[in-house]
Amino acid sequence: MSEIRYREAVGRALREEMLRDENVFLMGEDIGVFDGAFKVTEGLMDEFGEKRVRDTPISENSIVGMGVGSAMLGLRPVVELMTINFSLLAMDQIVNHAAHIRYMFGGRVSVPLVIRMPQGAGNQLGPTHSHCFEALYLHVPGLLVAVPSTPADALGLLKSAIRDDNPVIFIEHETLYQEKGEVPEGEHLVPFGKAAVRREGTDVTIVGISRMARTAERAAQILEDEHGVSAEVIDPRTLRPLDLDTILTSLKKTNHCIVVEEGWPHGGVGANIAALVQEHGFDDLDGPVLRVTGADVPMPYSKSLEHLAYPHEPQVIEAVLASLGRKAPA
Amino acid sequence: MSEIRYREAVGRALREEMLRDENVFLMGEDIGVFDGAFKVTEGLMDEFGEKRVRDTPISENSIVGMGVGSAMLGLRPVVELMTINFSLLAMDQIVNHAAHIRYMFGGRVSVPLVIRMPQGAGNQLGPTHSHCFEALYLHVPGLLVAVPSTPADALGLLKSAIRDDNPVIFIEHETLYQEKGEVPEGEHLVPFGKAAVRREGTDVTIVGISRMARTAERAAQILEDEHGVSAEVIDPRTLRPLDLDTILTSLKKTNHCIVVEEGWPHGGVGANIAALVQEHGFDDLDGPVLRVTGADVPMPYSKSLEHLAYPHEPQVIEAVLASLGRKAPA
Amino acid sequence: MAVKNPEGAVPPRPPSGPIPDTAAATEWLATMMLVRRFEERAGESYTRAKVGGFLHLAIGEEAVVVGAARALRDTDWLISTYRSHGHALARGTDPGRVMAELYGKTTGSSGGRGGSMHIFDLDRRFMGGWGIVGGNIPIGAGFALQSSYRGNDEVTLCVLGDGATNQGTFGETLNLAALWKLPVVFLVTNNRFGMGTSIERHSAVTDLVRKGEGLGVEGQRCDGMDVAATQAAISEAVEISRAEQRPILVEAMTYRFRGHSMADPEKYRTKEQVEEWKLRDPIPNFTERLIAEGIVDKTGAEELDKQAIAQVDAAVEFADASPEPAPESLHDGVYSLGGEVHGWLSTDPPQDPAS
Amino acid sequence: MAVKNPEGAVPPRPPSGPIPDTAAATEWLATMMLVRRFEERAGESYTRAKVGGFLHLAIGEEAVVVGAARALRDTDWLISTYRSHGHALARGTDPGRVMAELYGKTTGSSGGRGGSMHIFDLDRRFMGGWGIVGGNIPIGAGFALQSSYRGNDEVTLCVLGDGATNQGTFGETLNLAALWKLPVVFLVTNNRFGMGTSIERHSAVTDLVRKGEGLGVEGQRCDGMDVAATQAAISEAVEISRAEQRPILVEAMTYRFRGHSMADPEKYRTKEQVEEWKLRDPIPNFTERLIAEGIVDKTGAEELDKQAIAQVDAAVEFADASPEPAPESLHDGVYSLGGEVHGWLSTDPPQDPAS
Ligand SMILES: Cc1ncc(C[n+]2csc(CCOP(=O)(O)OP(=O)(O)O)c2C)c(N)n1
Ligand SMILES: Cc1ncc(C[n+]2csc(CCOP(=O)(O)OP(=O)(O)O)c2C)c(N)n1
Ligand SMILES: [Mg+2]
Ligand SMILES: [Mg+2]
Repeated sequence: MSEIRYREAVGRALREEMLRDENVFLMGEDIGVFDGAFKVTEGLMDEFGEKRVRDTPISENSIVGMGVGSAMLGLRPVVELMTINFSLLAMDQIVNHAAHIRYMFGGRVSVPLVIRMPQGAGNQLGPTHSHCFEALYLHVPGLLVAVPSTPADALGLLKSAIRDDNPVIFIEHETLYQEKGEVPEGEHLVPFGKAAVRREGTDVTIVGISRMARTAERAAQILEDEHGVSAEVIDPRTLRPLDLDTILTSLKKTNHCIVVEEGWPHGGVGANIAALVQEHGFDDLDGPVLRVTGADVPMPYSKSLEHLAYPHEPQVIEAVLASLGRKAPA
Repeated sequence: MSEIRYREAVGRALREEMLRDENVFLMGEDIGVFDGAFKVTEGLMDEFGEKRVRDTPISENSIVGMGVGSAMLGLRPVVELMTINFSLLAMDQIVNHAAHIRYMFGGRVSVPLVIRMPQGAGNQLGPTHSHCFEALYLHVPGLLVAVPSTPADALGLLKSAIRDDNPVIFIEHETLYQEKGEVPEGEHLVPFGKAAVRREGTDVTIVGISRMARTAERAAQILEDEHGVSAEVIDPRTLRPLDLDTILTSLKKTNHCIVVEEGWPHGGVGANIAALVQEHGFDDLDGPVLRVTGADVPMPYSKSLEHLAYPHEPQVIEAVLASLGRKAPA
Repeated sequence: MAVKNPEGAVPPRPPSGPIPDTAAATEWLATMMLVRRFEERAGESYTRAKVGGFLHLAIGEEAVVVGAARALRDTDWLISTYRSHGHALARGTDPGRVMAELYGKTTGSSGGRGGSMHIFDLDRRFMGGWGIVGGNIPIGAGFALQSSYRGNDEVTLCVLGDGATNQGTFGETLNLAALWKLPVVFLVTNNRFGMGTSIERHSAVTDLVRKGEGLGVEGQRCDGMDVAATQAAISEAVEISRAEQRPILVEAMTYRFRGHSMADPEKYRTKEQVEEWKLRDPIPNFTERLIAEGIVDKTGAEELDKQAIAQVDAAVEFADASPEPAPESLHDGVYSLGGEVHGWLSTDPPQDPAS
Repeated sequence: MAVKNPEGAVPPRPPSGPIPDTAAATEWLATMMLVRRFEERAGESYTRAKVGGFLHLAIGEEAVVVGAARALRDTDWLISTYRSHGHALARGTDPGRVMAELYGKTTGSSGGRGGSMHIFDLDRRFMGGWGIVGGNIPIGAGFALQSSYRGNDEVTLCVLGDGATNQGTFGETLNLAALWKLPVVFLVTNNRFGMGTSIERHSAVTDLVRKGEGLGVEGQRCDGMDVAATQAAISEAVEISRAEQRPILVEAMTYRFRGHSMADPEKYRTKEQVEEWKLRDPIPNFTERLIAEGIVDKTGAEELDKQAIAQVDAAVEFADASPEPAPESLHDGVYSLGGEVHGWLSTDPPQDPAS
């Protein structure tokens, strides 16, 4: 085990896979000479050259489309989009094309493409650079969607993503890049569709999405320390496929479920999980699945408003106590 | 009352609003000389001229963007996108721009823009022309989303949409265009955020989205005729705002709720409504909110597969009987 | 709304392209006939509700279709639009499999999932069949990126319409292809209309070669009603692209004789304009020329046409007799299910969490 | 990775633009000084964590900023990118309100919701402040569409960067603007880099006037380090656009002296290149010229600079003293709440369905 940053973990996954397979290459705006807007690809152009680390013009839809085309012929492109908001420019290539090509052509060709991008608030990047769009992508059959929250998962899931024959939406979190965490020494692969139980508990199941898995963990600690509540924290790690079984198993024990996400409330990840959990675990529920979500607003720039616009520990604790029929002390 | 087709109702709304307000104008691919891909705008260029009925090149993102700009300065553009799949090309202008401008600029400017487009399967248009994307749009704060299922609602909601100061995503359904229905004679406006109870009932609440409201109505008739089940059918008509209160009121009576939609299951409209219903009506539920959704596949071309890929009456009936703890006769 | 003829006369007939050897010239004619007969029959099958959805015929444009396919090596890649039956046929895809796709059958080139707009044949390097206008442009450039990356000598021919040059991907991808020196030829099938919008009403610059040059891609125009001229122009472009590793644009001036798709009252053009262009029909004109030059005789030409009809008959028979996709196959092919993908896709049955 | 100087020498100093009357010339200089001092201070406030997010300074580009604003009438519209403090200031927005926006305060030009990238002032027709590269292009054309639709004589000036010419909207919108004859001037602030990517590495055609011409928009280049030349070129473009109702492109050749945003090690260019360009700094050069031509004297120029500093001091004071947005205001402004919008937005409290 060694401790590295999330940013380094992503970079390490890219490097290891590029060394392993020469079909793997990177494309994106300012990923080469500039080392990446968030320095994830630092040093890779020096190591692998301009053929395999390709700086692109600002042309999101076409960059992704060229990724799609080259992937159809067996290359394994990893396209970086600088921020998830910009992925909306490439939505046509991602949904109408990457996701549907395999099915539309009768299963006769695959698209082993990875699209990496960071999302999330916390750096005051405001209403065009701070959103969380995992809910838009998990909706789409044909895509796989990963939302790693630790360096080890960033490493292991990205390596799996690159080796997978399906198009993968790989969503990093901007405020996690500098976070440190333990990472196994050798080759480390994390499979898709396998949730991580971050903390075991018996009173309530908290499902945390992307960065909110970390927030949930911290909230769970406070719940134990200050409220004597034993919370189980689950990080699904991938949203497509979703490891619903691990959530349902936990629910059997706790009978209470809270989903915490940073994105918008209407039609979010939490809505999807809540719908599934009540469908498949209704008899295990002592009350409704509750959701703690980002505010239903474009992300504001102001530091104080931004702070209010996505969940922190107190909101998670409040929801847990409400679910357990207890009130937080005023 | 007179009976007109859904297609004519949309056209009438456009015409009436253009006559009422000279700031209203239309832009879109082949809406003028060609009369619209689905003939919705037939005759309008003849009547209003090329200034107010503007044929555009195939440039979805920029057409919407020009709509956004002209709306910011007080015009009331109605942009037609030929099919909802193509709206993915304009996702940046719709989400990053139209939806967020008002908030991002401190409420100092509005975007009274309507984007109209048809969605849906049934005409074998295959995997690039047949999807349902209302779930992508209802996710986004700043947008309003309408999904009319009758000629009267198409007329009344579109007129409200054009008069509204917010950007509206107005989703028509391709297979409804030739359907006929009663429409009031004079000025007819339908407000946003007010569901229609299509049929009253006491045993189960069925919420039908877009065309599925019609399917739900027919299923309800069969349920009554063949199973002695009294189903209440609710058509929310708009998904943002959503008239949850009407659904919850119905649930208080029926204690069973089914949502029927044509779109994909993961993170769909049904997931959103199911999550809300169990959150706010948990104690009224005798069992889980069930969802009947489109299949989790890109829409196949083959007629037989396409038919399987979206809900019809039997699936609705099956879900209702399952919810009521009864089985459909084999 | 009816408009006046949006352009003046049909372009004057330019000098024809060079005729290749007898076998090749005959094969070009035969292939154009096959494409024509195939599409005529597809149209009939559509009116008999054997074919559904949108059906876009390229009748009138066969010289561009065949000229393009014959400019390529087997190892080159061809990618087209929703108007692509002919491209698949000319590339060698069995007409039965193309027709079966239109019929939505399992034996279709995309297993019945794609339909007319999404024909596909990886073996013959015919790479679709794409329904989103402009969507195929970066994908085609991606094929060329693959060639450049691997250093092989393949060229990609990417077909698009005049209307598609207004899509954002056109500007983006041409710039990228030029910047990265990709071996791709953009073939603009300029039939003067995007659906019902004439080129003068959809493109500020109607000289599409110039439009490409502004983005860094050199190009040339050719007479798309003349298969020999078209084949020569595209061939030259493909070989320059291969040798010099750079993109080139070819604008083929042509015309579609039928509506945009099956339901099209064609109010956007005059009957006279269509009739004028029909005088330049690539099939009779090329037939006449081959007869004049003694390469085929009249009977020989009639025989080729009969063979085309027979091939199409067989295709229809094959399509008709082929099985519908099985209901259980609905979800097949959404994912490539390898080691990494497991867990709960929304269609997976719930597992007993106790187990 | 360090690259060699991606271009050769700094362009030779061309003949300067015409100097207007004394008052105007002095005002141009004063405004450039204000923009410079404002941005220097914004940068300091950023390092003191008073300003967050991304902060993009246009230091070095003031001649383009002021030349653009001074080419417009009050009734014209100006729309820019995320690098737009100067455009707002030159258009007359109170520096206090611009600084307060950077400080995220209620008194900010967007109420603290937009930040540095989204400055906005409808009263002065400064229409933002846009964070998505290329996103402002169709929106600007939409303003011009409004003018054309209403038949008024307003012109829209739409500012974009060299990097933005590769975005799909550039091709799409220029075509549309040309086709529909819209009164819009596209001002490409060509500072030779999109972030860390030099123009030679991001655009196949580096002559951006040619890039526009291929799309049907005529244009001209000007020396963006010379406020008089820039003002003259843009003025001319604006007046042609107004009179002839058509789009025009102006490419202003300039350079940014600072990093792309605050955190930028600038490995993509050499210190020498930056120093060379600094010799062409528009502010001292224009100052010298005005002194040489006897329009201001040295003390007068120093006085102008002092005034600029004082304005910025006041702006910082105002921003600092302004209130934070109230927590209750979080949802304000998402919707325009008129008669039509009611019902259950996700933030509405649930109503008792029994009531
Ligand atoms: C993104 C997108 N927008 C609109 C359409 C609808 N559409 C299909 S074909 C077509 C016209 C295309 O014209 P052109 O590129 O000239 O090709 P042609 O049909 O003439 O072969 C349009 C608008 C589409 N399929 N995709
Ligand atoms: C759609 C989109 N893609 C990427 C970015 C990130 N980004 C911000 S500025 C920039 C460079 C833009 O270069 P240019 O247009 O030349 O403007 P300049 O910064 O030089 O003023 C990039 C890539 C963005 N904001 N929006
Ligand atoms: Mg065409
Ligand atoms: Mg630049």
